[in-house]
Formats: sequence, structure tokens, C-alpha cells
Amino acid sequence: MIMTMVQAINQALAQEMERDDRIIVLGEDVGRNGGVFRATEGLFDRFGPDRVMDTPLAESGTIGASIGMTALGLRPVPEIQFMGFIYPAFNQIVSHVARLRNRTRGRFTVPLTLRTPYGAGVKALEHHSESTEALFCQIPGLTVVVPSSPYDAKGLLIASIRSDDPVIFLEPTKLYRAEKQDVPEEPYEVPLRLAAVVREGKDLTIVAWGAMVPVARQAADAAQAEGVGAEIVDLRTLSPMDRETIITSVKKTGRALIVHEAPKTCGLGAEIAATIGESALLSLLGPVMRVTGQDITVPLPKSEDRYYPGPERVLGAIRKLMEV
Amino acid sequence: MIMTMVQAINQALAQEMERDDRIIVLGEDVGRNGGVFRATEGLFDRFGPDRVMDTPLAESGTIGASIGMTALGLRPVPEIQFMGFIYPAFNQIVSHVARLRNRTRGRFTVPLTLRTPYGAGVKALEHHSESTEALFCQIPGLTVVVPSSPYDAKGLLIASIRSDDPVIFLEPTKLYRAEKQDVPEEPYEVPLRLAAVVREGKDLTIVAWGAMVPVARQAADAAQAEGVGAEIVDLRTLSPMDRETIITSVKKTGRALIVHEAPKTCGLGAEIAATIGESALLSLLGPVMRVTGQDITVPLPKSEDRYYPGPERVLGAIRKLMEV
Amino acid sequence: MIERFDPLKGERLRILDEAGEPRSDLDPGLPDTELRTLYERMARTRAADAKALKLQRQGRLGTYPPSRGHEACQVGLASAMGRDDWFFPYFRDLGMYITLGYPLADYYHLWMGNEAGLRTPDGLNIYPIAIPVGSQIPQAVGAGLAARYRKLPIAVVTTFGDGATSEGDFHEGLNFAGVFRTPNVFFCLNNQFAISVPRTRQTASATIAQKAVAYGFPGVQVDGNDVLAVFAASREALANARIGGGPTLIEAYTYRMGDHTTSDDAARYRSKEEVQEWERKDPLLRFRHYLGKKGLWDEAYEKSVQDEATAFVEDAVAEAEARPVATLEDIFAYTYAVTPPDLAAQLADLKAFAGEGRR
Amino acid sequence: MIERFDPLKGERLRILDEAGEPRSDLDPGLPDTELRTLYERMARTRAADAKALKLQRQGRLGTYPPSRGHEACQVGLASAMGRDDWFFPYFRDLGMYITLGYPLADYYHLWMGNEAGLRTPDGLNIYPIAIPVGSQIPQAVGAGLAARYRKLPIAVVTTFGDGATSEGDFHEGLNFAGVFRTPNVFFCLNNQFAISVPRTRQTASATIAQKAVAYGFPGVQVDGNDVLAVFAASREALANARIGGGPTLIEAYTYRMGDHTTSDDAARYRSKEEVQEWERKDPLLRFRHYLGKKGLWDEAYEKSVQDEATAFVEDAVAEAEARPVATLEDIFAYTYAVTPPDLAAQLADLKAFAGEGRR
Ligand SMILES: Cc1ncc(C[n+]2csc(CCOP(=O)(O)OP(=O)(O)O)c2C)c(N)n1
Ligand SMILES: Cc1ncc(C[n+]2csc(CCOP(=O)(O)OP(=O)(O)O)c2C)c(N)n1
Ligand SMILES: [Mg+2]
Ligand SMILES: [Mg+2]
Repeated sequence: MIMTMVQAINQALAQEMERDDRIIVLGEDVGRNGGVFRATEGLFDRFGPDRVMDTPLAESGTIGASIGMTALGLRPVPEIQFMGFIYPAFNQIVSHVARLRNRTRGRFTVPLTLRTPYGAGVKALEHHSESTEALFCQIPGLTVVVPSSPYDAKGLLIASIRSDDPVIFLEPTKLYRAEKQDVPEEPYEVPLRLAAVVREGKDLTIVAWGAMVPVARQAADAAQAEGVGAEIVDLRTLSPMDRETIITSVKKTGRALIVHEAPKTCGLGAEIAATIGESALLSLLGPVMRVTGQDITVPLPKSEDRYYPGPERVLGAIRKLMEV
Repeated sequence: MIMTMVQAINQALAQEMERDDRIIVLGEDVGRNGGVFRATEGLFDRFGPDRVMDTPLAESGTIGASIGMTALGLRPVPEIQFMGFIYPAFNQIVSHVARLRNRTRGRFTVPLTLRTPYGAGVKALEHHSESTEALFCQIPGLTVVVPSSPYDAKGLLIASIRSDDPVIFLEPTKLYRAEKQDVPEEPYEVPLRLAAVVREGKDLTIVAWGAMVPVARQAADAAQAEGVGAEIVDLRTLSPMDRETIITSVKKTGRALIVHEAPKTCGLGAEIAATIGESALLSLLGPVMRVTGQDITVPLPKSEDRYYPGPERVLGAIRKLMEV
Repeated sequence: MIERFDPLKGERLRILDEAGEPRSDLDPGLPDTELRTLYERMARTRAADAKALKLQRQGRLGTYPPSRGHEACQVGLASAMGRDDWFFPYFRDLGMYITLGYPLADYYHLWMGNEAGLRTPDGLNIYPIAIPVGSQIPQAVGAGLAARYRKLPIAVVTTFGDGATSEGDFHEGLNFAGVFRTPNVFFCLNNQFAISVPRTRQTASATIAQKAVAYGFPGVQVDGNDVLAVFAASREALANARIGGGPTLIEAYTYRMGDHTTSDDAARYRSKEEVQEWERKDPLLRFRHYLGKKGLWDEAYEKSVQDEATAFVEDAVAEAEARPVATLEDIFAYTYAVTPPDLAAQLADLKAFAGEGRR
Repeated sequence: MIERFDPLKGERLRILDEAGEPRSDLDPGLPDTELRTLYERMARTRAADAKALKLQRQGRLGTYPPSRGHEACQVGLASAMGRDDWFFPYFRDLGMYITLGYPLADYYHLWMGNEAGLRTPDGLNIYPIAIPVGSQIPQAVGAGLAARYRKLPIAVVTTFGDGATSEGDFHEGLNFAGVFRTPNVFFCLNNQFAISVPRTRQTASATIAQKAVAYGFPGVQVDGNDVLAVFAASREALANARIGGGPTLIEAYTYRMGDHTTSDDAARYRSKEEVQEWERKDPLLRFRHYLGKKGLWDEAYEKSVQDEATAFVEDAVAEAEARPVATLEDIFAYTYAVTPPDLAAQLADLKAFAGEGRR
């Protein structure tokens, strides 16, 4: 069926809940209201208030409660309303979600999937455009996933829910309704920890994820017109990272460009660049480049577009890379 | 006077409080008890309970209250008892401390200095050995400082307190009493945003900070015996980073090794490696290497030593680097 | 007066009933001009709010949280504040801003998503809007601590919704305030909803006011659609704070008449009947009845009030829309006191791609 | 029984006075063997605690938070729990662990800083110790939600100190519990200090029990040095939780007899006299008086109890010390369900430098 990403997510949730009654969806406004982006629409009517729980306005409480549910074998799928509101739950995530398997030598695991809208796109107030994935990528024990298409969204979300590890599932708000795609009706998994080469090219490698994948595509198409073949690696699982796919591509092309929305400094791009430097230095024809958000707070909506990488900035970087 | 780092910190606090009655020290057990590491010893008796405030056990409340104090012109110096307990305050730090200057176009600034013991060394329970500095280095608006000696501790802390920007001041617990040094009696500043070349060498550059500086020194001395001259850059201010000093050194030596306690993935070493790759690629004789903590939760005390970089691992890396 | 209304006994402070009839023993005894001022501020607030919604629909303003129904809360509270008091707002505080003299153009500007509207004018003790729910509460307490330390005879006010009372920051802030007896007034606009979650699912305590029991200071529930009740309770709590009497929690019992924000559709989670019932409790209507009874309101007065409000609002819109969007320099200028070289370089790079739209 | 003691009226549930004299209308009427079991558990707890302190001084165990003074709280509560109930501990819970049947060797192991002691034995419903204060509270509520969802007739217990009540997580957890009427028992060991901060500076509420008013469920203060009172209150709260009656907050009023941890020196912040006064309220002493009056205690019995406790403790130490330190493989094995290649590579690298000590 042709559907948007938010529909694909909704379908994944519904199908998994149908399959496994240990799955509980909870969060602010996920119930009767169906979520502020309608990602949980219809679930409340279908599965009832015990499985689709409107929580009080308390992120730490919500994640803490989700953890406790796993002690008795449930598999909660909490929603944080926007990534900018995940910080009150940071202690629960870092100190407990990520560590409980280790702390109990595997007796207790935390198979929760924390979903949250991520990145720019809705042009709402401050804090509604956060892309701080690197905060989570550096926490051992977490799996961080970002889909870039409706198909991947469904398959990655199902794989995340079925995973016995805790997953931070970041949903690019910009892509919720940007593109429709044919998505299989039946449940399927897109494997975690595996990047995808979504465009082949021989001249340079672009590593991107989420809403930056379409941006990279646009730039790559423009570059093609200039005779440059850009390969695009869609990271999909940001942590643990599929370094092999990145390195293989860079070894082939000899040039690397990383594109992300987050600020440059200590963004995930740094880790990717460091990895390339460690493992493919001799193949590099020039420096690894990063096209990213700026090292400032995300500006208010009127200036938001000037902050994030767009195709033009990516194309500019491609041209620069091709000069060397 | 010859003193330990914790004494130097204590003296810096006392002298600054003496100089400026807008400075308020607050936190759990900082008052009558003088802090669990005695960093605030004597301040309560000297400045009284209004300036040295024992707070309720609430990190978010403490940092939130510190922010509010700045609205009325105070300059709070909150203490978080261990870095592992900073996470409940993460929202206040990321959403407010870092952003208020920007959010108000400079009308309101947050000149607070958040002190917290950092890194391994005390062999206490879980959560008492955290070195998650990279979480803060990626937040625009924050300044992150780590001293590696009593002298620097005093000067950097005074500079931090006097800075109009918010500073996350991380005190390596391992160094609190490890080394004594002659520290001038009078107040002085060690400038922020400036790394120091603390050992010169021509063959390779080691970038380190905090408790890894002495480790790097030991390794460098051992390497010297093998005829290898290692230059050590003590970063001191981790963010905003003094990239120039790093690049200058790497351009001179042609080899770079980064040593930090934090897990490797998305640690600050990634940003440094990426920076070197961007700005000194052509000078590099081999890949930039990282010797770091492992990508796991810090083990309990009995295994702690096996987790962090020690001189042997650093020396091993030096040898490897020198092979290329 | 506050102590006469015990939330644990289900008591609520109300001065005007729905017909605008006052309880004479509680009437704060404001002079006529001040009564009219209260009304005019409420009228301005309603007009400015309606305009914001209109602008939003026309694409001239971003996502916006309407204030309709809260005029008595906002105007009653802000009118009781003094020039030196401090205010730590949440995001649904239009009447507070208007009453405290914040330029409406700046306020619109912010919701238009333009950085240029972000700076609180000098001299106004208003901290910026806190979007993360409840996070301003401990900040307000810190300001209270600073006021106490500096021996300033002022109060610090913070507003928040019923939903915010579930956040840890609410608790940590109020607990600090109790321990240090800070000069704070915690003002909860209990408007029965946090987006779609009804108050009864937000907390099992019968009232929000009674939560003060956990912090060792008084809490009171007032009728939030009765501007005199809000004013009287606020005035007392503020005065008490200023003289070192410690904090107070005020729960204003009210209703959010509009959607949560312009992105919300409240019809999904509440009934028309419920909304209509609250229409009858409209704070402006009630106060108009009261003024009428006192001979302070007639059609001619109403018209002049509305005309003035319209002019006030239109001027602000014109002013806000005349201002240019923030420059790139401006966007980069306030991250640090002194911009580090990296950031300057990023700005320079970005300017190479300058112009409108995403690049 | 709980409802008869209103914390807002300053009432505290106590069954045994300091001389061990019971209030007959409240005596839970336990059979003699069970009374003796309570005593024996308290004695074991005290012996195991003293041993941990000794091991710490000898460098055989790491930083340790002593439990002396809390034996009645811990044993009274845990003895009221059922095998299927769940427990979310804090870090000062020795008597809970001993009573619930957690192997003492494992418990020592943990405080010895050895990963090998981290795994809760299968079949015991005990979540790991939460070091970040208060963070286990919402987790306990989540377990309560799960129990409710699965229709299990069980209760979920969590313990915490007076200091923990200031954390946001305390508030968020209890508020959730009130809204969803979860089967939780929140047990606060109010031992008058959070490290150096006295209870009176922790919160301005007269009691901790009264904080339950904010969450819409009952709270009660009990004498935490009276094992019968703790047992009786816990039993009632647990039974109520199991049948869907909702949560209860129990404040056990007690005193931390020792230092906060072995790194602390309590003499810096409290007087000898205060400590001595509480020595007289010793929970073991009080219960011994009670047993004596019932003819259940004499010197011979005491000796057998002490001998048994010593043997129990020494066995555990021997077992704990005989176990090897965790291997490197073990340290890396539990980060993910399936170890990613990066991490496997890190382990391999590290093994090149293997052996003892920092490398
Ligand atoms: C920490 C945090 N979580 C979630 C949100 C999203 N959000 C914005 S307003 C709101 C509801 C607020 O309800 P209430 O406190 O009652 O205030 P009201 O909107 O009713 O005035 C939510 C959930 C947020 N802004 N901050
Ligand atoms: C979030 C957090 N902040 C600070 C600490 C450090 N700390 C450990 S115990 C403690 C005091 C706890 O007091 P209380 O809750 O009364 O328990 P008690 O130790 O008295 O049993 C503190 C501040 C911590 N472990 N976690
Ligand atoms: Mg509300
Ligand atoms: Mg305590």
C-alpha cells in the first residue's frame, strides 16, 4: 500500500501489538488523541487504555515506568513527544535503560523502543527541531535507529520492537509526510546495525541518515549532471555503527562527505570521520568533509532553513571534494 | 604554597568568594560537611549559609535554582556530587544554561560554573567514575574545562568563575590528591580556550586532558627511552576547543594520538581526530589513533583499572604509530 | 484570606459568582478606574489572542497556544504584581505580557519565529518563555533565593499549567522554596487539560492546591474565571512573599477554551457540551456583569474598549511585520560572550551560501 | 489500621514503646516462631553489617553504606512481603536482602566491586540496587503497572531515604502510581539525614508521610525502630496493593546510626548526644525487651542467635572471597544481546594488554 512514513510507523505499531500482547504503547497524548503527529492513531480504540496509555506529563516517570514494565516481561514502546523533551528522562536512559543488562549480567534486560520525533521540519517553537542523536550514540548499550523512508520506517521499527536491546528510534519529522512509498502490508524487519547503499557512485561517498538522505540525493543528482558519481550510504542504525559499509564505500570512492543536521562539533559525523581516518586513510584522496548544522542553538522557524544543510551546501562540498 | 588539586580548588573558591559577593556556592553537602571531597571545606564557616548553601537532594532543582540566581545578577557555583549524578540536571543544562544568552539576545546570561568530580579514581560504586564530557562538548553555549594539575585547577577555576559564559568544570577525582605542586597564593587566571603544550617532542603529538595527562607523560617518558619524542597537548578547555594548538603540533610531528577515559565511540577523541583529518591531512604520516576507555559501562572497582588507558596501552599505541 | 480556604476541604476562593454578584466580605475594594483597567486588560488580551490565531491561519505567525479563557488568571495575577517583582513565564501567558507592559510587537515576533523578538526589553523583569514544561519553576525559585540574599523586598512569580505539576521540576522547585522560604508565588493555571490529557488523569490528588501540603507552605484554589478572586489571592500571596512570609501555591481553576495550539484539534478529546458549559463562565462576561452592576459598563464604554484594543493590536502587528528577519550574524552572535574562531568560520562559510531558503 | 494515623495531625504508628511494651489493640498477633524469626533476621543483619564495615577497613570490601539502626525497617518490611512480590531497592537495604533470601555472598561481592556479584539469582524478584538517588521509584511503579496489566495479585515495594523524596523521580513515580492506582508500597527510611543534610533542611513538610496528600493515596508515618509497627503497616499496605486498593506511602521514622558510608565522617555534622539518644531506641534492644516479656528471649537464646549469625556471615565472606574477579570477556559480554564487531575488536585489543592492574 502507498503510504507516508507516519502511516508506516502506525501500521508497524498496530501489527506488532496485534502479534504480541506484551507490547505497551505509552506517552503523552498517545491515547485518545493518537499522538501529536498521529503516529499512534487508532491504537487506543483498538487495544484499549491498558495497552495505549496516556501518561501524566513526566518524561522521567514515563521512561522509568517503562523500565519497570520490562522487569515483568513487558515490551514497552514509550513515546517522547519531541526529541527536545527527552532530556528530563536522560538519567533514566543513561543510568538505567542502557546499563541494566550489564548491571544484572543479563538477568534483566530492557527491550523497550523509545520513539521520538526528531530533527527539523515542523517549524514550531524552540526545542522542536532537535537532532542530538550523538548524545545517545555515545552511550554503550543503546541502539540508535533513524529511518529515511516509509519502507525502512516500518521494517526498522518492527526490528527495534523485536530487539532485546533498548532502541532509541528517531523519526525525522520532516519526512513524516514528505514522501509516499509502497509499503508491504505484512510485517517485515529491516535488519538493525546494517547501513544501506541507497545510491551507487564511484567518485565519492556521502554518509547521511534521516532527513539528510533526500537532501544528499538531490545534491547527488545535481552532481551527476556535472559528471560526478556520488554514492550514498544511509546509516539507518547510528549505533552500533556499521563501519564496514562506510569503509568499503570510501575505499572504493576515495572521498567522503558526511551530512547531518546536528551541530558539527561532536556530532556523529566526527565519529564517522575518525573511523574513516583510522581505517581508510590510505585510500583517501582528500580530507573527509562534514556538512552539518551550525554550532549554535537551532534558530527559530524563520531562520531554521538557513541553519540546516540543504542540497546547495552539499553540492558545494561535493565540488570542493572533487577539486582534490 | 605546595598543595593538592583539591586544596587549589578550595583556595580558588575562597578567594573568588572573598572578592565578589555575588558568588554563591551551592549543592549537596557543600556546606557544613565541606563537600564529599572537601573541596568546599571551610567556606561555610567563613561565608555563612546564605553563600554556601546545602541544597535538598535534587540536581535539576539545584541547577535550575542556579540559573534563576543569575537573573538577579548572582554568579552561582553549583556542585554536582559526582558526574554520574549530573544527568537529572541535563534538561536544565541543555535547554537553559546553554541557551539563555541566545534566547534573550544577550539580555540574560548564565555565568555559572558547575563543578563536578569527574572520571575514575575513587573506586566507589557504579556511576562514580563517569567521564561523559563529550555530552557537554556538543552543546553550543557551554564551555567545558578540565584541569590536570593543581596550578591549572586554581587558575582555570578562577577564569571560569569570572567568565560570563556557563562553564562545566570537571575535576578529575584521580588527581584531587595525586600530586602536589607549588601554587601561587594570590589569585590568577589560566586563560580559557587555550590548550597547553606541556611536553615538547618532534615525533608525535599526544592530545590528552585531566587524569590522562600524567598517563601520557609516563608513556612519553618511556617512549623517550626508546628514542621517540612525544609532544603532549593538554587540552584544558575541551569546548570551545583550541584546534589551532593541536593542528600546529600535528603539522610539526606528523603523527597524532588521542588519549581519553571516556568510551571511544563519539568520545571527544572523535572530534579531535576529525579536526586533524580536516586540517592536517597532508601532514599525517599515518592514521590518527585513539586510546580510550571501552565502549561499555565502566566496570566495578575491581575491574576499573582494566578499563581505562594506562601508560602501557599508550606506549603500545606510540610504538604502533612510529611503525608507519 | 488565603488561609480561610482549605483545599483539603474542597474550598475554593471565589468573589464573583457567574452573574457577577460579589461576595462583599472578600471584595478587594479596588477603585473604579482600576476595576476598569482590569477589564480593559482582559479585553486587550482577548483581542490580541484572536489576532494571533488569525495571523496563524494566514501563515503570518507560527504555531501558537491560545489564551482564551485565561484572561482573568493572567490579568488578575499580573495586575497584582509590582514593577520590581520578577516573572518566570510559561508559554500561555499573553495577558501577563500585556499587563506587565511587554511590547506586544515583540511578543508576536517571537511567535512569528523571528529571533529579533527574543530580547526582553531592559527594565522588564521577565525571563524568557520556557517551552520545556515545568523547567522554569526551579529557576523562579533561584530568583527568589537571590532576592532573599540581596534583601530585595520583591516577589517572584511563575506560571504553569496543570500538566506541569507532574514534572519533577515542579516538585524540586516547590520543595526548594519550602526549605528556603523563598519569596515565590507559584501560579498554576489548571485549565483541565494538558493537550489531550484531562486533569483527572494527570494526578489523583483532588486539587492541585493541596500539593502545597507536601512542601510545608500554603496552597489555595481560586476561581480562575473570576478576576477579582485571582487578583485578591495574588495580591495577598505577593505581599506575603515580599515581607519574608514564604511561598504560596495558587491553583486557578479555569478552562482552556481553545485548542492546545494551532496544531491541535481539541474536538478529538473533549465534548462540545463541556466547552459550551464553560463559555457561560467566561471571565470577561462575568466581570462585565459586575462592572455593569456598579455602573461602570455600558455599550458605549464597551465600544471604546474594543476600539482601543483593536488599535493596540493592529499597531503591534504592523510593527512586528515591519521588522526584518534576523541576520545570520545575529543568529551566531549570542552563543558565547566572545564568539570562538570555529563559530566565526562557520558563519563565514554559511554566508557563502547566504540568501533566503534552505541551502 | 493505617488510616487511623493521620500524618497531618502528627500521628505516628507505634506498637512497641521503648521498653518493649506493646499496644495490644495494634499487635499483629504473630506466632512465637515468627516473632523469633524477626529477631533472628535483625541479628543477622546487624552481624552482616558489622562484618562489611570490618572488611572495608581491611581493604577487602569497597565503599559501603552501613545499615545499623535500620534493622526493624528492613526486616519488618521484607518479612511482610510475599515470594511473588517485587522489590526495587536503594543502596542501604542489607536487611531486605537477607530477609528476602538473597545470597549474602553475592551481596558482599557487589560491594567488593566485583561484577560477578551483580546477577540477581533467578527466582528472586529483586531489581538491582539503584545508586542514582530516587531513580528506582518510577521503575517500581512501572512494575506495578505491569502487575496490574497481567492481573497478578502481587505488590511492588521500593525503598528510599528521606533525601530521595526531594528528587523529581520520587514525585513523578508517586504521581503515576496515584493516577493508575498501581499496587505499590513506597517505603521511605527517614533516617534524618541525607549524608550531612538533616531532614529539616531536606523539606519543609512536617512529615514525609503527608506528601502522599499530593498524590491522592494514603500515607502513614510509623516508628521505624519498632519492627512490629513496620511489619503491621507493611502487611496492611501490601495486602491492600495486592487486591487492587492502590498504593501507600510509608514513612519509617528512624535514624542512621553509622556514617553515611565508609567514606563519610558523621561527626562533622551531628552531635554525639543525638546519636546516643538514638542508641537508646535501638530496634534490636526494643524487640528483645518485648520477646523477653513474652518469655521468648534469654541469654542462651541470644548466644545461639549470635552464633548462627556469625556462622552465616563468615560462610558468606568465605564464599565471596573465593570467587575470582570477573574476566575481561565477562565485562564485555552484557552490553548488548549480541556483541557488535567493534566491541569484540576492543576486547581483543585489550586482551593484548591483559593481566592485572591498569595498563
Ligand atoms: C518537558 C516537556 N514535555 C512535553 C512538552 C510538550 N507539551 C507542550 S505543552 C504540553 C501540555 C502542557 O499542559 P499544561 O501544563 O496543563 O499547560 P497548558 O498547555 O494546559 O496551558 C505538552 C505535553 C513540552 N513542551 N515539554
Ligand atoms: C542522583 C544522585 N545524587 C547524589 C547522589 C550521592 N548520594 C548518595 S547517597 C546520598 C544521600 C541519600 O540520602 P537518603 O535518600 O536520605 O538515604 P540515606 O543515605 O540516608 O539512607 C547522596 C547525596 C546519588 N547517589 N544520586
Ligand atoms: Mg493545562
Ligand atoms: Mg536519609
